[in-house]
Amino acid sequence: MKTSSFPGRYDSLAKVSEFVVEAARDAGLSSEEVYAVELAVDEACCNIIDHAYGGEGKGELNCSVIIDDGKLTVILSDHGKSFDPRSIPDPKLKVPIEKLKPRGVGLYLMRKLMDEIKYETIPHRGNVLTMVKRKHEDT
Amino acid sequence: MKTSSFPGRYDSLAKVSEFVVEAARDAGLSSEEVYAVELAVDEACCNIIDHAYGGEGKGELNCSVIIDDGKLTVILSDHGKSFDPRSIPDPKLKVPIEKLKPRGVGLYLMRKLMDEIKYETIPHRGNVLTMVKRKHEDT
Amino acid sequence: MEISLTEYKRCDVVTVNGRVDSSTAPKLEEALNSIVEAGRYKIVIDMTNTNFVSSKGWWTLIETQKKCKRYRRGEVVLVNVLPEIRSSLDMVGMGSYFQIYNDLTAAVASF
Amino acid sequence: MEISLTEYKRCDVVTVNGRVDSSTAPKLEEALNSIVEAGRYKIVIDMTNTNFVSSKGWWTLIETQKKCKRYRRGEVVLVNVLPEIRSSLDMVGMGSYFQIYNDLTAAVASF
Ligand SMILES: Nc1ncnc2c1ncn2[C@@H]1O[C@H](COP(=O)(O)OP(=O)(O)O)[C@@H](O)[C@H]1O
Ligand SMILES: Nc1ncnc2c1ncn2[C@@H]1O[C@H](COP(=O)(O)OP(=O)(O)O)[C@@H](O)[C@H]1O
Repeated sequence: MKTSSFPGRYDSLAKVSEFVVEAARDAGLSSEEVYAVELAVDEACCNIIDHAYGGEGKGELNCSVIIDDGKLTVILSDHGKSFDPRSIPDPKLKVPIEKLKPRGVGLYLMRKLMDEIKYETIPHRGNVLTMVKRKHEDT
Repeated sequence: MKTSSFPGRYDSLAKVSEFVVEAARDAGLSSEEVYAVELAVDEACCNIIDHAYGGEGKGELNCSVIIDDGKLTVILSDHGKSFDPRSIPDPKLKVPIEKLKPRGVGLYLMRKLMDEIKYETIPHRGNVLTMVKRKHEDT
Repeated sequence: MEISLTEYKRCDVVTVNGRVDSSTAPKLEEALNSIVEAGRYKIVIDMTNTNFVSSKGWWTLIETQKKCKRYRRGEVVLVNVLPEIRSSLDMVGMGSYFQIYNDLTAAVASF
Repeated sequence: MEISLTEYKRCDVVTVNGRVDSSTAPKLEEALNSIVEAGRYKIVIDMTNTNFVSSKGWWTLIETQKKCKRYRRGEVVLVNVLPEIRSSLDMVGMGSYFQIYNDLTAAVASF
């Protein structure tokens, strides 16, 4: 397990990306899978900054990665506001462009991009998001 | 001196080019100079086919190349109709495009592209065009 | 992320190199707004060297697409979108909002 | 010489690879005539991979230029002309008959 902490600001996103992309490559994921992890983590970090902390510069983004055979686990934690992911409905897709509201695809993307995703609020540790990406059989 | 003969047809032009370009490169000419030789020879061969022979398939294009220090000499000969190059006026340049007649730049180009150019009609040898391209000092 | 702009007779080309995320999307938004505010609504986004686009980036492009398509006065088209980026776009049904070309010349020539 | 044609909304691109001489110019002439006869007078000649053009080749382009510019209905423009080729064109004063672009996209975008 490797862990790194980043200031909860948008300009940390590229650094978080580097950190998880390196781990995803080390885990032997294909380039599509690496991109999936990179995007899911970016969306998750934005949500932490925007919703858990309510803006930039309010708290840390803690990121851990665990590689074990054929899978990568990414754990993101924050000390901001908690929420219940089950209360968030899937976005409406295929809406005519004029009617689109610019929000609400991050969580959906994370679910589609990763194989497992779990959100917990743990006393003293804060909100802990655990996401798993498995290496595809034939890669 | 290397000599080669080609059928007096347009589809010989690429082969004549190959032959003289190789010699021009061997003579150490720069790429601009090589192109100048290639173009002058192409124009000269077209004139032989078009004007000396009056069309394709009427006679041979004989081409010799001589490399000596710092210069390439190309000799083209034919057994067709002779002419007097001095009787041919330079083309009018900078004519408005609507007034341009599509002819009459071949000889002019040959003179501009090469350093020396000589046309003789020699009994038993036919018309002999000798063109020289010198290597520029600083190449 | 680096952006460069080229104004042609009938369209503007925006070349986007690098990452489009929440940190850099505002700069892209600004560039796109400057074009739209100049009354130009035909925009080619050259993504040949774009290696990452988060949903924030897509929203930026979608907001511009809305403005451009209004009154049928123009359109935003994309060029050379990486397969990974494209599949994430399709995942959220946004692929249908953009024409995608494989060739910059063809994209410019479409206007 | 190989020729390929691409018809865009506002212009046609003719890609000419190899040698244009008295042997191959007729094929180029035919291609250009087919475009003009289709009533299309905005033509981009992509010469990126053209390595030789004799005066016969230039006359072919000039005849097409005349037809295209008539009634101001169009124009032939060139892209990426080798320096050697260009200097021979200038030598006979023909350089002034053609706009030359360094970039195919810019040439297409000029129409
Ligand atoms: N980490 C988080 N902390 C608190 N609330 C969150 C978090 N992530 C998502 N949410 C809530 O879920 C909603 C949907 O999130 P998401 O799908 O990423 O879209 P968006 O962020 O564009 O609203 C958010 O608007 C927010 O209310
Ligand atoms: N090799 C040749 N044999 C006979 N006549 C020639 C020859 N080369 C040139 N000429 C004459 O000189 C004229 C000018 O030649 P040139 O400048 O090459 O233009 P073009 O071949 O287009 O007429 C020709 O029309 C022809 O009358």
